[in-house]
Amino acid sequence: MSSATPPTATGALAKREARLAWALLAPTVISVSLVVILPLLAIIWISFKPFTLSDLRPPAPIVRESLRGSGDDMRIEYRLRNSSQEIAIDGVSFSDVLPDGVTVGEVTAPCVLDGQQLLCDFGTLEGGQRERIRIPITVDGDLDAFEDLVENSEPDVTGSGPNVLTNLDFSLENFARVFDGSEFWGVLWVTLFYTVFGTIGALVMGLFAALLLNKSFRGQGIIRGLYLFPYVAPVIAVAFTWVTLFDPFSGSANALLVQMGISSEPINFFGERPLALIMVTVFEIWRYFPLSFLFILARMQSIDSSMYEAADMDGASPFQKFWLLSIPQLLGILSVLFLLRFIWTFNKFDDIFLLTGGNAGTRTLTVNVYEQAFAISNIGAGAAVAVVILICLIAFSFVFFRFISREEGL
Amino acid sequence: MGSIELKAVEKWFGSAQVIKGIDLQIEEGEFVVFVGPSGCGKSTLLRMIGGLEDISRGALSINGNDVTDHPPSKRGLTMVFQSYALYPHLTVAENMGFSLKVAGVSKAEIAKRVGHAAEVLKLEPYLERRPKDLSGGQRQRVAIGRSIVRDPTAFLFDEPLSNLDAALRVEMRYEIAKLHQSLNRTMIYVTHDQVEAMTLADRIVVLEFGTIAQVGTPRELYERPANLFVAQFIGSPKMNVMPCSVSGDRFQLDNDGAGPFDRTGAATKLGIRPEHITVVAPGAGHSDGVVEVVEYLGADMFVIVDCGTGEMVTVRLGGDTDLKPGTKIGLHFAPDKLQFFDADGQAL
Amino acid sequence: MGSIELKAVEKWFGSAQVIKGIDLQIEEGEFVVFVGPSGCGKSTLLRMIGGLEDISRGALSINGNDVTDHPPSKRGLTMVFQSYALYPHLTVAENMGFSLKVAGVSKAEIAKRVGHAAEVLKLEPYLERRPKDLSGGQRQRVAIGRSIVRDPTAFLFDEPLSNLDAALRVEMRYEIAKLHQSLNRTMIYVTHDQVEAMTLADRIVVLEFGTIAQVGTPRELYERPANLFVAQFIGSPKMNVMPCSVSGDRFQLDNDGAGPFDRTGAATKLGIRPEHITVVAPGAGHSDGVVEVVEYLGADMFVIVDCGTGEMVTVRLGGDTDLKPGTKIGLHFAPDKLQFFDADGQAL
Amino acid sequence: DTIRFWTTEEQPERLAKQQEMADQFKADTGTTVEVIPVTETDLGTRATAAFAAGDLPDVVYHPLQYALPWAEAGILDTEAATEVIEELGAGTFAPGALAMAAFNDETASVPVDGWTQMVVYRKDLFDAAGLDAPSSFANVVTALDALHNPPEMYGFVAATKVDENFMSQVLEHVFLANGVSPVGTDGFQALDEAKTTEVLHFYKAISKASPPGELYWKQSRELYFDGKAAMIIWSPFILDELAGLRDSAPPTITNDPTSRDLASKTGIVTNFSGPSNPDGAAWGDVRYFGITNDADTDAAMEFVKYAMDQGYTQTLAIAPEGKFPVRRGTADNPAAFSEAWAQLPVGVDRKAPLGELYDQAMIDEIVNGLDVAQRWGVAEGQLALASKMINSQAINRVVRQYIDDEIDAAAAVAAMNEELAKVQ
Amino acid sequence: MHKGYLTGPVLGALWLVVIATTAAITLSFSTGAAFRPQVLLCLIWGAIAGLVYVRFPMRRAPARLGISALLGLSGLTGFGPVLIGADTSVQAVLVTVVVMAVVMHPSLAAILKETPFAALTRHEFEDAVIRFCTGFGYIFFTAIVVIPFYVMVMTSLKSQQALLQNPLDFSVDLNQGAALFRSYTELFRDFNFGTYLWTSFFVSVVTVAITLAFSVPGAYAVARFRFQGQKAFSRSILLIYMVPMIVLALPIYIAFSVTGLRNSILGIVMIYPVTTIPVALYMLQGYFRGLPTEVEEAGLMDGLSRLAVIWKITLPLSLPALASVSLYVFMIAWNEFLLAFMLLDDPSKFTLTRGVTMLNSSEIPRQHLMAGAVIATVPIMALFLGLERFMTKGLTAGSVKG
Ligand SMILES: Nc1ncnc2c1ncn2[C@@H]1O[C@H](COP(=O)(O)OP(=O)(O)OP(=O)(O)O)[C@@H](O)[C@H]1O
Ligand SMILES: Nc1ncnc2c1ncn2[C@@H]1O[C@H](COP(=O)(O)OP(=O)(O)OP(=O)(O)O)[C@@H](O)[C@H]1O
Ligand SMILES: [Mg+2]
Ligand SMILES: [Mg+2]
Repeated sequence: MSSATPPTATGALAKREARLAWALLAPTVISVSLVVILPLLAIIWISFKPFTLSDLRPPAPIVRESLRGSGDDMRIEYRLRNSSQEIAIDGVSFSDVLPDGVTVGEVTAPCVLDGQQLLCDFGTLEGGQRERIRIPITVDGDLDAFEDLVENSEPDVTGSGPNVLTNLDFSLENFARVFDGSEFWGVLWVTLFYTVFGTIGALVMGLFAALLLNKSFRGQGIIRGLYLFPYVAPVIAVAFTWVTLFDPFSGSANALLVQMGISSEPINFFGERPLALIMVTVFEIWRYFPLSFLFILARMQSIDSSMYEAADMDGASPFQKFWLLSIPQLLGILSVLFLLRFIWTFNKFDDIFLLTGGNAGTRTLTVNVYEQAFAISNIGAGAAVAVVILICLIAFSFVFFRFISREEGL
Repeated sequence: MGSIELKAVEKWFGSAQVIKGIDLQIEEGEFVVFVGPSGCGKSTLLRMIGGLEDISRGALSINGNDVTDHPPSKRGLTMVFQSYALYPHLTVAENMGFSLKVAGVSKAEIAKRVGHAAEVLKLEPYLERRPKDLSGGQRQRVAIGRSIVRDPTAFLFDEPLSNLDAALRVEMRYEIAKLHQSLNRTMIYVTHDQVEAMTLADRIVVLEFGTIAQVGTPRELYERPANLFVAQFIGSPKMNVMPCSVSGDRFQLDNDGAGPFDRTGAATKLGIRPEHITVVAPGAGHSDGVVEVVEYLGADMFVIVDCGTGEMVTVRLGGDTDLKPGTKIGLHFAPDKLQFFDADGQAL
Repeated sequence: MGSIELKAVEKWFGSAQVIKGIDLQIEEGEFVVFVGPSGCGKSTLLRMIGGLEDISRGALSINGNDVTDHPPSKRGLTMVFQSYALYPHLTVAENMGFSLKVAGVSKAEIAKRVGHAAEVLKLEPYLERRPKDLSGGQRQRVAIGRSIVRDPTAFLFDEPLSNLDAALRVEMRYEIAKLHQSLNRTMIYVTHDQVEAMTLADRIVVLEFGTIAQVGTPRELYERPANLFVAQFIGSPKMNVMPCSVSGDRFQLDNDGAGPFDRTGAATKLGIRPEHITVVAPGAGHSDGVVEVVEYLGADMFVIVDCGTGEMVTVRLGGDTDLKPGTKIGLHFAPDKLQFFDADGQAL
Repeated sequence: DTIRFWTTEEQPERLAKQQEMADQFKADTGTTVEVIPVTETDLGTRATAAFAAGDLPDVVYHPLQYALPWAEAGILDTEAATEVIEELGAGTFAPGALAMAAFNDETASVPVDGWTQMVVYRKDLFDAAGLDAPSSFANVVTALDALHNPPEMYGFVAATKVDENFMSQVLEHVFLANGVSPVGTDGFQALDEAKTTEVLHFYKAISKASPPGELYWKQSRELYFDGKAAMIIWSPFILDELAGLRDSAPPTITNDPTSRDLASKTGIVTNFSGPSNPDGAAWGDVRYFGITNDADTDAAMEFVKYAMDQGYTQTLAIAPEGKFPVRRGTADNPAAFSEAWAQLPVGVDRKAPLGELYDQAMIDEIVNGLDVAQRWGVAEGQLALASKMINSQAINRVVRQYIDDEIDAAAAVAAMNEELAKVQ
Repeated sequence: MHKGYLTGPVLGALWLVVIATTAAITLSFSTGAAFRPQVLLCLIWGAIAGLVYVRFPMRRAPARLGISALLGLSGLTGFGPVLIGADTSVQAVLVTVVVMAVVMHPSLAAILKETPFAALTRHEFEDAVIRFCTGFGYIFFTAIVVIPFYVMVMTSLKSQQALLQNPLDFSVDLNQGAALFRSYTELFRDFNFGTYLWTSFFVSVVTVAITLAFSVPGAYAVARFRFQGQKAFSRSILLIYMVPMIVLALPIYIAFSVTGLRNSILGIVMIYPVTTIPVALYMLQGYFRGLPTEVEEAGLMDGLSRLAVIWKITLPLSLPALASVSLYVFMIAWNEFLLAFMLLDDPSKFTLTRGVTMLNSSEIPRQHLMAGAVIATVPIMALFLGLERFMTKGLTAGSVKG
């Protein structure tokens, strides 16, 4: 009758499907790996290198050619410079073809003249070293035209210095720097505070808002739309609005607090420790509660209403229904949301950057990447922080996928 | 303990009237089934009794007390839903004990009553499972168990079996019947399945667009339908209905068929059930027709006959026959089983 | 034109074997119905024929050509889905003409063939509507129309009627039967509804866990089931089965009931259909029992009897009876209708 | 030809004026100048990034602090700058400004203009309370005691926002006033503990008399304009808006945003002294035109020459109150530009010459500040190192810790010395 | 607690605090005058009102109306729930009085409906509390959402100086006509906002187009085809979705610097889609999975190839989803700030968000900054309100993206 083992060959249909699938996926796979995978590898690479912003341009010899003097004392001047003040460049030389109609005087070492072809060889150029080559000449004909001719012809330069980005020198210096002292742990603590409270706050607020809107009434759509505004508006707009609103000297919030007698003098919400951290967390909650609200509402509306009717028949009171029925039902979505939001809040950069620039005790890991890489121009250190973030992230994702495969969906 | 009375009960959804003034008296211990086509208001009526829908007009009393304005929890009724409506995050035992828990009953007492109900419904092995780990029939049993635990005045069932497959449905039907025998509590049961209605009910309430078309025992409804609606609604295959006219003591069909007429009134429709027709030689019966389709169903055979009266006439023959489509035959109607209806559809 | 042959066809989903080597020869113009319990592989088999699933092993030929590796579009078959699967963004006419348009048929020709199909199916008034503006029955008609228009080698139907309500289902069933008569094309029809299978099929294929339990005409299956599975699967209420033993030319039931045995082999189960049992005085029949439940269904009466053999025995009585639960009665089995099965469930 | 010109003067009015000059330059030479505004705080990063990408503009208008670091990093073409200065005549430039940008016998960039930081105070209140002008640590502290009365009146508005240049400037100012410098002729030189402690005490005193939070130029000005601060440290750029000439930064002390009231109540001090340095000092800043190494050198030089010569008055007119000429005149007329400058009207929405707004004595005080203007490292020839120290913001951070009472004075001095020693 | 005569006053007192605070804030923000809720008096007044409302049920309206009216009028005396500043205009005072009375009556009546004076059942008690929380919730959420946007818009219409004088006074003088929008005209005239608007729009639209072109085939393949690595693939989509932008921005910055793509619109247009493709892929595959396979199989049976099925059947059916995804992607691109900030230097190439950052960084008056914020917000809000259905669906389907 039939054999007991599954066939190993793939069916014609399956083969066709797989082939088409890869064809359809290819553009995405290629582009995403180019812009996501490759950079991630790059950042790991860089994190092990002493690499600053200025190293982006490897040291190179720079030659400038100009016509100097007048009358008898005419000369072509080549000024050669090492673009770096520290690093030496090997094998530096340049060559140039002198224009026709010029009579060349004496050429000194390290240059030699071969017909109209000038070749100067400098060997190694030390950091900050400059050379000036003067070629005395006499010119017949139009001087201006000749000047143009001289200055518009570029000499060919050879010689290159070591490129920090591509060589194979690695060091742990960046990581040492990142983990150095109390600063890192401070940043980590701020990140965790921000992430944990931002996430929980947004969930709780979202839950409350969802409870409010989990009934149908006229205008429900409008209110729902309204409550989504904080999330939909550009972060730049709302962040600056908050900064304006809470400005200690001319912000309306402070004026209101003073007027209502809650505070006797203006409070610098975004400028004081630990208030600033609390405020950026509040901002995070404010901006992202709509999202949790949307998801929780969707889940609530998918709960079978007859379950609540059964509870009505069973005599459960409203609070009992909430605690004993709704909350357990929402636990799944809440935990998935928690995990996802946790990761996203952990990754958040824009908000804090715009609100406080990472000052007043609000520097999170992501802001630290920016600070290290750009404010201090130490890309290597920035990359090291980024690698720390990636490691955290891998840990989170691991938890996430273990969880989500159990919680299925979303 | 357990009598329910509806007085001129109405239900309006906005300006749409869904229940149009229903009076009904349900006796203690009675098993009443609401049937009717989809959308006729069965569920709405049941939910109004249960307190899940407001009663727009009229009054409801249970055991003689007016409970029209009481919330569901105060009416002492329980309800079993079509979708089971179990609490998915609670175990079977917790599901069944939920109503006691919210009422603050002691743990020991809850365990005792849940244990008892589980025994009745043979649910003991599953008490620690979650609903999602149960089969459909088991879930429905848990839902019933949840009701039993509360020891209610009356049970309300809203199409409890329609999510189950055929075999299970039959089985659960027996169980509900036995439950009614043993508990002897009032039960109100909504279904659109005739077989359930016929086999379970002490009395059937046939609803038609929010009004009661007929109330009676299954046999009354089958044998003496009060109107065309009930006649056609009850019975499967449904009653054959042919237009007819009456002259004196004879009725006359559109296709020249005729027979004796022993009622009073102006009959415009004649009804005869498929099993009350026998096949005879052409011209020898009340009507002639041509066989359209012969359906073999094992135990029975349905012959669909075109008598030229518009609708097909279905004849049920026990066992074998050698009729072929296209054969011309005569149909004889059992005279004492003929039903006549007037222009308003009322039985004569 | 229209013969289909399956040779040792198997289907594996990963390491799970769903179709376990099926051989089947379907003749031109035949109406074949696949029935079987849920999950037995009916749909999978149909989809393999249609080309929507790979055939893991074995071969499929249509009109003698091996099409095992052909994509659906090259097999010349059409399929009607349970969910209708109409294109929601196209009108009825466009839905029906879609396959022709894809094949590059001229507009005039499309219009002609769509018009013809619409006429056959009485869909003319709806040609410009979208599927969402149609009733369920109309949608299913459009789906069938879409198939007709292509004039296919064979029609495949996957439970086409199970989303319709009971009355409509009966109606559409007649239409499909008539369609088969008039088109005279091969049709393969999957259903889990016995009535559909019995009434429509030339031949029924009963599937059991990916294998064929029996192939035959409806009458063969009902009257001479090849095994216990088919015996119990076909017929409603289902065949009563009782454990029995054989000694010489008599069979012996567990409860002392006994009777003559005229087959050869070691029967361990006796089967008798409810309509082949008559009620007699206690001791006068093949077995005695106590009435458990009496179900009145109008035309029939089902008496559920506890004979002490484990399962209840259902007896179908025509018309009236005055049996009460608790009465002790005797049951007489029509001797020529008895079925016997051996320990493997094979009929003797 | 097109050259690109980065400028930190990015307010629209000022941009417009620069564009105007660029247009004239184009009319004269045919070279188009693209004027690109760059926020001053971003200038460092942007320049480094552009250098890395080989995408530097031709000319950059930059403050002193970048001159030497950029020259060292290879961003600036010092030869070109030197050549420009020579062609314009080194003698026509203020020698101090040239000295500040001296780099290996050359000048890193071409000095354009300068200003000195000053203590701006409420002369009316000081007079009423019989206080001396806040020209020394002691005077300031005395005045704080008399006038600090929050929230109606804060004694001072000290800079406390660590990452703002403004804090570096104010701190350097205060350190200089007491004669403290982190650099000596041989490079890093540990801060003198005693003198530094005096500075720290003073700074804590003024920050305690300031509103809480992260403060920088913005809050200083807002509070002072609102009549809620008795003293602030600011640049002369405040002079026009103080007189109600600029609507986007109006004095709010009265209801009339155009009022010159506040101006008349204000006094200023440029030379500021601490207990260990009775002579005092002023903090000065000079701005430069840097020609970059990626530049079209000739066109860039041409443009700089133009802006420093024919266009110089216009360059200064961008904001005369904060742009004192460092090129005082031409070879022919050594005072040409100083004189022209004195006539330039200040203000944005309304205009008036400075002389109309303030008494001559005060204007003299402002202008003469430039003569005593100092910066760390200038005298010692270590400006580059000092700039790096400042740019590292180490001093700001430690001082902030100190005024937040997180560490004591000795620890603060030690911490600063440790951090500064690391800077190379 | 489960006694009407306790529940009523407690809820009444708390509710009055809520109303008084709301009224004070609203009036402060709209008139700039001084209003302040008097918490202690609120508690007392509210308790009295609550008691009256439970004591005198529906039929005895006069007592209820009386206390509410009294409560409103008390505002005039200085012993009312809201203390009104001395120099407040008469209209504002009257508005306060009327609003307090008019709002108090129906809201308190609603909260305390069906709350008897004596013992409460658990249901009655909890229902009252829930009605209180609901009222509070609506006020609270509406306030926190509306206030920032209100401040943003109003600040953009006022002059710096007026705001500095009274940061609470958001009233605008409508008589000044077009001058009201001075900040906006200046932004468009002097700050190139017209160009930024166009650049942002262009970049967003191109991003949407590229994103769809890549993600539709990809999502279909992941959703429909069984092939090796399909599961790993769906997961890695989510994973990519979780990489923080700042981490990617760093190497991208370097690469773009080296290749000269930094500071160019081309670079932006190249990089934006890559950040949105994973999102779109994730959303679309979810949608495609939800589409009935039968319709596509019917297409296959009707003689179409797979690609033709996608083009002729799946895509037309997915139009609503495509709309949602497009809107969502548009929103992401429009709101994107980090990359624009890091990659664009040159004001002639700025996107809107980058342009707004520029407004923050100098001595530009605040109303300009807020006007910039409004300009950045309005298009996306208009889109959102106009296509709320699609947008909300896009949000729910896609994303948890931050
Ligand atoms: N909440 C509601 N609002 C408006 N109309 C309603 C509502 N609930 C039910 N209806 C209408 O009331 C009528 C009766 O509904 P009901 O559910 O009671 O019918 P039913 O007899 O139970 O039907 P079914 O057999 O399909 O369950 C229907 O026409 C339905 O559309
Ligand atoms: N894609 C699949 N992957 C794995 N198993 C499958 C797949 N499709 C079907 N099966 C399994 O194959 C078996 C047969 O499925 P099939 O749908 O053919 O049953 P069926 O007889 O049509 O049932 P029903 O009457 O419920 O439609 C089932 O056990 C099902 O779980
Ligand atoms: Mg119903
Ligand atoms: Mg199937």
